[in-house]
Amino acid sequence: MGSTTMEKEILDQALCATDLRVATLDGTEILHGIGFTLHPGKILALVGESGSGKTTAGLACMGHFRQGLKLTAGSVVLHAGTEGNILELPEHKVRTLRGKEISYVPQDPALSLNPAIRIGEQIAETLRVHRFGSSEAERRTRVAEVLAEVGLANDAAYQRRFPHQLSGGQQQRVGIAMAFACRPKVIVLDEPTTGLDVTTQAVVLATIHEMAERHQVAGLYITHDLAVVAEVADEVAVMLEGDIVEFGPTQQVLFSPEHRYTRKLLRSVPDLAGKRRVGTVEAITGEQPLVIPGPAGNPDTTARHRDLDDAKILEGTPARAPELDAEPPAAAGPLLRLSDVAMAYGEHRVLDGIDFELAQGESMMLLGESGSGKTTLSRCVAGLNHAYTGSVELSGQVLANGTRARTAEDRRKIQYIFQSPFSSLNPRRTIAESVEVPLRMSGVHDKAKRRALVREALDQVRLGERYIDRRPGDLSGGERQRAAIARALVNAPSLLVCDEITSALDVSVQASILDLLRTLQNEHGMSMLFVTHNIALARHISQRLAVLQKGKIVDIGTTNEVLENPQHHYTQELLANVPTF
Amino acid sequence: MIARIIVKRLLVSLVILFAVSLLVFVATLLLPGDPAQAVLGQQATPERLEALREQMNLNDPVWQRYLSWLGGLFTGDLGYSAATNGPVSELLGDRIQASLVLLGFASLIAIPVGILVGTFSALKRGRAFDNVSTGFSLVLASLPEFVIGIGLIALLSTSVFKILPSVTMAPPGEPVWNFPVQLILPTLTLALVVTPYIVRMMRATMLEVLDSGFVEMARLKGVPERDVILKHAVPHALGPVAQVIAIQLAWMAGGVVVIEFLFRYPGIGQALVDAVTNRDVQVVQALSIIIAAAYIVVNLLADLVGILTNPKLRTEAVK
Amino acid sequence: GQGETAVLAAPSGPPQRGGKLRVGLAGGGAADSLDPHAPVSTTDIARVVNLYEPLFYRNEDFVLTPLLALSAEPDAEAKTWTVELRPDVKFHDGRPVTAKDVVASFARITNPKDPKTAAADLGILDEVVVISDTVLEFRLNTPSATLDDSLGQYSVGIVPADFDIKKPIGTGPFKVSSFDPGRQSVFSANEYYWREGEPFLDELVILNFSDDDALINSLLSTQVDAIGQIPLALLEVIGADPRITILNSETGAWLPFTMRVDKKPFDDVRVRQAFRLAVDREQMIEQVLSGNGTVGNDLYSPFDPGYAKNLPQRTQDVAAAKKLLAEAGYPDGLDIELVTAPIQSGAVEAAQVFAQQAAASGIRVKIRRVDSTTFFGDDYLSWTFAQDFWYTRNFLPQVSNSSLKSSPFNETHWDDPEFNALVKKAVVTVDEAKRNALITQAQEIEYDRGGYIIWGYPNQADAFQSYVAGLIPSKTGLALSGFEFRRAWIGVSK
Amino acid sequence: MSVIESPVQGAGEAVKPKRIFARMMRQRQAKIGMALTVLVLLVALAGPLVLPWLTGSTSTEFTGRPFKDVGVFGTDNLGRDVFSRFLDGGLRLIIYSALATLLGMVIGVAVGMTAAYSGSKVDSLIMRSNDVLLALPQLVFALLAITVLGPKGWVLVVVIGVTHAPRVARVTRSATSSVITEDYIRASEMYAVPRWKILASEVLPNITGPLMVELGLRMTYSIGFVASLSFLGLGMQPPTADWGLMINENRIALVIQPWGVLLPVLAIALLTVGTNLLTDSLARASANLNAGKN
Ligand SMILES: Nc1ncnc2c1ncn2[C@@H]1O[C@H](COP(=O)(O)OP(=O)(O)OP(=O)(O)O)[C@@H](O)[C@H]1O
Ligand SMILES: Nc1ncnc2c1ncn2[C@@H]1O[C@H](COP(=O)(O)OP(=O)(O)OP(=O)(O)O)[C@@H](O)[C@H]1O
Ligand SMILES: [Mg+2]
Ligand SMILES: [Mg+2]
Repeated sequence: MGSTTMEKEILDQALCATDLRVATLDGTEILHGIGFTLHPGKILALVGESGSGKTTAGLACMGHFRQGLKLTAGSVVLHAGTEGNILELPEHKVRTLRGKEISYVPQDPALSLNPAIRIGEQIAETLRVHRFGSSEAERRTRVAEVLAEVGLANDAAYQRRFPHQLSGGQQQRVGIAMAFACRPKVIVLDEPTTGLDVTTQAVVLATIHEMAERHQVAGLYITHDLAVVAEVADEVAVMLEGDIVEFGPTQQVLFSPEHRYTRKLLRSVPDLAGKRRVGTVEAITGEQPLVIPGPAGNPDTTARHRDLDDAKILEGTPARAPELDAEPPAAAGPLLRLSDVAMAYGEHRVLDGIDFELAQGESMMLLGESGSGKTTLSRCVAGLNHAYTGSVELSGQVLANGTRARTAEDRRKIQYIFQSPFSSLNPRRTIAESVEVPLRMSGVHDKAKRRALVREALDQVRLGERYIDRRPGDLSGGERQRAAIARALVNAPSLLVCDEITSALDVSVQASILDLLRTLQNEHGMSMLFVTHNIALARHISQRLAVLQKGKIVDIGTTNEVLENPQHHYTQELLANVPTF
Repeated sequence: MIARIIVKRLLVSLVILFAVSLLVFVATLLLPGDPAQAVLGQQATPERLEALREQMNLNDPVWQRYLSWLGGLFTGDLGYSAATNGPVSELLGDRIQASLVLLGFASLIAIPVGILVGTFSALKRGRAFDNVSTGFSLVLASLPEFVIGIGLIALLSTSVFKILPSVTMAPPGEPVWNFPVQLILPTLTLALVVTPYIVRMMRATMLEVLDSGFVEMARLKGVPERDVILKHAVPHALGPVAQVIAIQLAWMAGGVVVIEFLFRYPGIGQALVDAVTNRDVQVVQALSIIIAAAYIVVNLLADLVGILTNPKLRTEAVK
Repeated sequence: GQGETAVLAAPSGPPQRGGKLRVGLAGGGAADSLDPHAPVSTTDIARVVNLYEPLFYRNEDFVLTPLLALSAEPDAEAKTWTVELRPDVKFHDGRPVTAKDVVASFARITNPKDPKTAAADLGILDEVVVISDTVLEFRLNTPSATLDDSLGQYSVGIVPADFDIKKPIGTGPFKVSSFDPGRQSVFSANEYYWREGEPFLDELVILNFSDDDALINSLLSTQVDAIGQIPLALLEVIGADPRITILNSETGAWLPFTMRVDKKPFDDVRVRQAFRLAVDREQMIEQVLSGNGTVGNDLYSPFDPGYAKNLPQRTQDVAAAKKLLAEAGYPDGLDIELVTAPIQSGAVEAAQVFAQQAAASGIRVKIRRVDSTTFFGDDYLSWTFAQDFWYTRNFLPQVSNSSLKSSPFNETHWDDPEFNALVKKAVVTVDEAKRNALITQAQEIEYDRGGYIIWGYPNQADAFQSYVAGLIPSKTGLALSGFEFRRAWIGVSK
Repeated sequence: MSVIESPVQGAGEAVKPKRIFARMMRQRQAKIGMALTVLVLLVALAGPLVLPWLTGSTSTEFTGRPFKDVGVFGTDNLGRDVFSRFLDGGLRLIIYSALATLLGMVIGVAVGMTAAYSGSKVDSLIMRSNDVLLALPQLVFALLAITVLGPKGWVLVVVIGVTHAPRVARVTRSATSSVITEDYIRASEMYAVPRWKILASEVLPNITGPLMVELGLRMTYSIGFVASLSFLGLGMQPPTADWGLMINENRIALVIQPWGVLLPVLAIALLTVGTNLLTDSLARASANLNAGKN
């Protein structure tokens, strides 16, 4: 590159961070000297799994370090250095820059908006402290303007709302409005769409994109969602344990990754088309080509080698469990049948006449946006909600409503796995103690026998001997979820109800869990009700797909049928909003 | 909306008060000794005793006595004091006033001081001021109140500096606040007893609030530190602190006997001990109800503060 | 008016007129009253003494002295007493005291529907008859040679015939300005008072305290001018303050342990004797009273002319006590519960000292401390082993209060035929020497077999600011010169 | 580097009590608190054993006139050796306070957990009754109970314990209701584990943090309450040596012979400061553990 381009680049840059090193107060380094440059009107995505230091890096750009962290080296310079290294400025000087020159959109708007102050006032406050505009009236106008820009209503009544009177997506847009209020040059967005459903996410992403473009703002977009990266980012930096391991234009990083970690990360991302195989075990949803398409549709050879290697390793694994063939599922009628299941919390009808059947050995995905009643429905099946009406039949027998009213055998057959592995295992008990509870309750009194069964179940979920006496606190999220699955498996159930069991986990962990479930289905012919709001998983786990909206099943059929020919406009909208790359 | 919440809490409070009245009535029935005998003393003749029993309705069935007492409460008739041979309200009127004065002055000192010191402590977390104030409040909170009182008397009244009167002595009929100098020591003692709790709660809540996302966000917005604290942090700490203050106030209303003893303060605490030892049943009952009512009122006030500082409670439907 | 200008030396010279005396006293409560005939608490007594006057009174040397009477003479068989009233005595409202008022006063005291404190003592009184404007006859149903003593109690003050408790009127040196039960009373000088020049004070304020500490603190911080009854242990220290003067009076008041002679184990006289021998009286005085008291010999009424001085002083004798107990069937000692209450300063302390001393003789005392109301409650007079407190009294009045079957406060359930006979005879014996001889004999019986353990007579110690003058020691056991504030005066204008 | 599933995830929620304890003891104030508490406990426990060997007199023997400078710390209101009484006077206070605290905790925890676990109707019934007890003036309750039943040890323990219970119940309930929504409770429900067992083995271990804090607070309060009752003459029976009683007996002589008051006051203050420090650092330790949750 010539020197002119270099200069142009320097003039072009909105923020330049170099050699950022951050450590905890007791000396553990969290960022090991990372650096990046932001350009006006461009968005740099910072990706990496949880705990890799993304937030820390983003906040460092603001000259802010969380309690317990300190900067050990590095500089952050704003547009060509007029302010010098902002990390060396005194606190009150940095304050004058924050919100004005460089602003921040937090991960969780629910926590970051002051619950006691009206949203209009919160935006106006930013304007006021930075003396934006010459009069209060002018600032009021700006508040209305910026609210409109993010696509919110901007009348006085709306501005007088409190944060809790807005939905999550609206809260997040208020956060964005606040960040853009003073027309900053740089904006740091910390996972602004995590926790939002796809439809809302699409709107928020569009807003961000448009705002950055229109005002020529440089953006640092922190996320772990690669699909989102493909939507918004111009450049991508991949972080791993405090280091940037790969950096480049979006297209290059996503479609011809160089670093092994990036490739692994990419491979874990499920796609709606089901073209990539997530994990190593085949799903029984149909054959998938082991191909990851490059930017121009050319096979990506680097990745391919790895996958082919993986496939080789798996050659010994049979596609289906042999006994499954021996015992045709249709013979005994459906394993599970729901007829006219309905449920209401007080006035609020959450389930409204649900009917469906599930055959033995079949896996069905239950899809729906947040609040559509997925959890409620799956808990009715598991007997955790007993206030429902209608009937749930297992192998032709109507089940009692609550678990306590069901027989031990019924309880054994249906097992439920909770969404959050951080909450479903008692932190004070060892894994073995938690896993053996179902055995204890179904009358296995022999301690040695219980231990043996527990060990077997842990083996099934690929958690070895060494986990048996640990406590959940010593396990990663993925490991915990495996332990929770082991608890469900220990009694050899015939139906597994999984309620968004991967949504709290990183993509790579999600991949391994999906792997595990597929193996179980293959080997033991277990039926599965897989609840999720992530439609991209559909082809990776289930043969059938049911779409739930406002307590009603609006679309049901085989996965292919529904995905290719959605009947209900809600399903169509969902499909349209799924970010892909 | 607020009105509805308040009305609902008021109703619940009334029910609680009613239950308290029942409990108090039953409990006082258990007091040994004959109230009539207690009034008339040893030499009383059986006829006199009988006459007084009749006069005090001691011969009626229990439930009837309860109902008439309860009825009296509603009409402001607190009953009849065995000790003074007069209406309880007459006996207690001045004392309630005196207690309220003490309580008022003490909280006037304790609440602002507690909130200020607590806030500063939280802001200067880990620094000298914080350590000193945390240490002080810890020690003060650990000392029984009479120890603090005795210490102050020795220091300011009788031994080291002889500058303040050690006991309260208003002539009859004159309210205590006519003698402000005499109020200093009891007020100070009470304030010293109460302040540490407020300091500690304020500090803890402030620490939590200062760590919260919206305070961090306010800083990231460039809001000056002073505004961050005054506008964003402090209002959030007030709700929980109001609860602690309420508990402390309620305790002050009924639990300052020791302090009243020490300073000969003419409040209800002393009247209570007196009434129990004299078996002055109706006074005990009246005082219990008054103290319970005070407890309920301050708690209601604290809830109100909680509701006012939390728009979520303010705007959401009554649960 | 904090008395900053007060001189440190005690005032001397002729009494000065004017000023206000603020007196702090422990005790009293919401039940306080101004009833002349039913004083209960110490503060009641202080008020009664200053508002009302009986016909006779016990002066500071415990000598019976005429007050509203000039004289009282019994007839030969002591069945009728003739009392001559002091002339020119006026009530607070200026009306003269007449014989009719005296009759009404005694009618009020002995009203069978509402008998007052002295009613039991005056049970012998048949009627009071007006002879002339200043002469009355007290006619008795039973002869009594000591009626004048009964007329000399503070609870038999003379009040007008139309006395109303709401407007309390008497002949005392002070009259009521305001009264707040359990808090304080304000009295002002009685301009009609019959004693020349008295009272010297313009105003007297009596304040109730429920706590000794507060009481002493109020004196030290000059919020009161005088306080009654300070803990004897603090005497020296408080006296060491140059601003404060101590009034230390020997008294005949007593703080006995009471053993019920009709109940096990005290129904055996040897047990009673053993208990009496178990006490180290000197140590009692030392520990309980810090040395401020006189050793007792298990006898009351030390100032009675008939007091049995001849009896040997009983001292601690552990061996003898053990022997007596063994003889009574307690070779291994015995367990006993002692009921005590803060009925008087020193009571609970005495109980503890006794418990410690008695252990040596094999008497294992378990102290049960109750509050005063419980103590004087339903079980009062039926405790097997307890305590009590009595002010100074002469023998016969004391006996009629506590040592006869008919006595209202016979804590020991004492009912000894020989003793009764002697007392009965003494009561009607007008000749003083003979009567005293009989009293001595009766006391010897008490000494041998009685149910009281009388280990000593505590001093009465009061303290006041040095600028207060006119207060002198009094043997009555009542605080602060027997509460006779008529003679008190303030030495320096404050 | 290649490990995807590296266990980087937060250290997770509170784990073994042992860890809390270790974390707690790492703080300076916990060490001070421990030292103070142990010191006072040692005096209280060993005190009665070294009598009269150490001081030359038992706690009820007379060594001189009241309030004199005889012996190390002088004499008390009855002329007994203050030091001997001090050494003999801590144990009962501490035992009573501990028992009262324990009683209050047991009742409060049981009631609070039951309320939170039973949900809506039962919950509001229990909590409203709790409010009634809270509104009932404690002192009235204590005075009445002691007047009716006499100032016996068990009465003190029960009275104080019972006044603690509603407060403990409140704290327990709020702690429980945040645990009760956790999925591992639902999981136990799913396996039809008996309700009492869920409370005992799933809920209880997870609310020990706030409960320990409450325990410390209640202990402090118990000590103060027992001492105050003695101060008002309603606590221990004489001639028992007892710190609270000593303060009451000797406070009139605070100026001339302060040791009779100072020693017990100091001991009580040190003990409460000590337990408070421990409690505080315990709270901090468990807060730190929870902070690592994210
Ligand atoms: N205040 C702190 N004190 C000590 N360690 C911290 C602190 N904040 C974060 N860490 C540690 O620093 C590392 C990076 O944290 P950071 O929040 O930057 O990660 P992240 O990539 O944003 O993760 P996530 O995707 O979960 O938000 C983590 O291991 C975390 O445990
Ligand atoms: N205990 C409850 N009381 C009242 N309403 C409830 C309760 N639990 C759930 N709801 C409501 O029922 C509806 C369906 O909830 P459910 O948890 O089944 O949704 P979901 O589809 O699982 O959503 P998500 O994707 O957010 O988990 C929501 O509107 C929710 O607010
Ligand atoms: Mg983050
Ligand atoms: Mg759900």
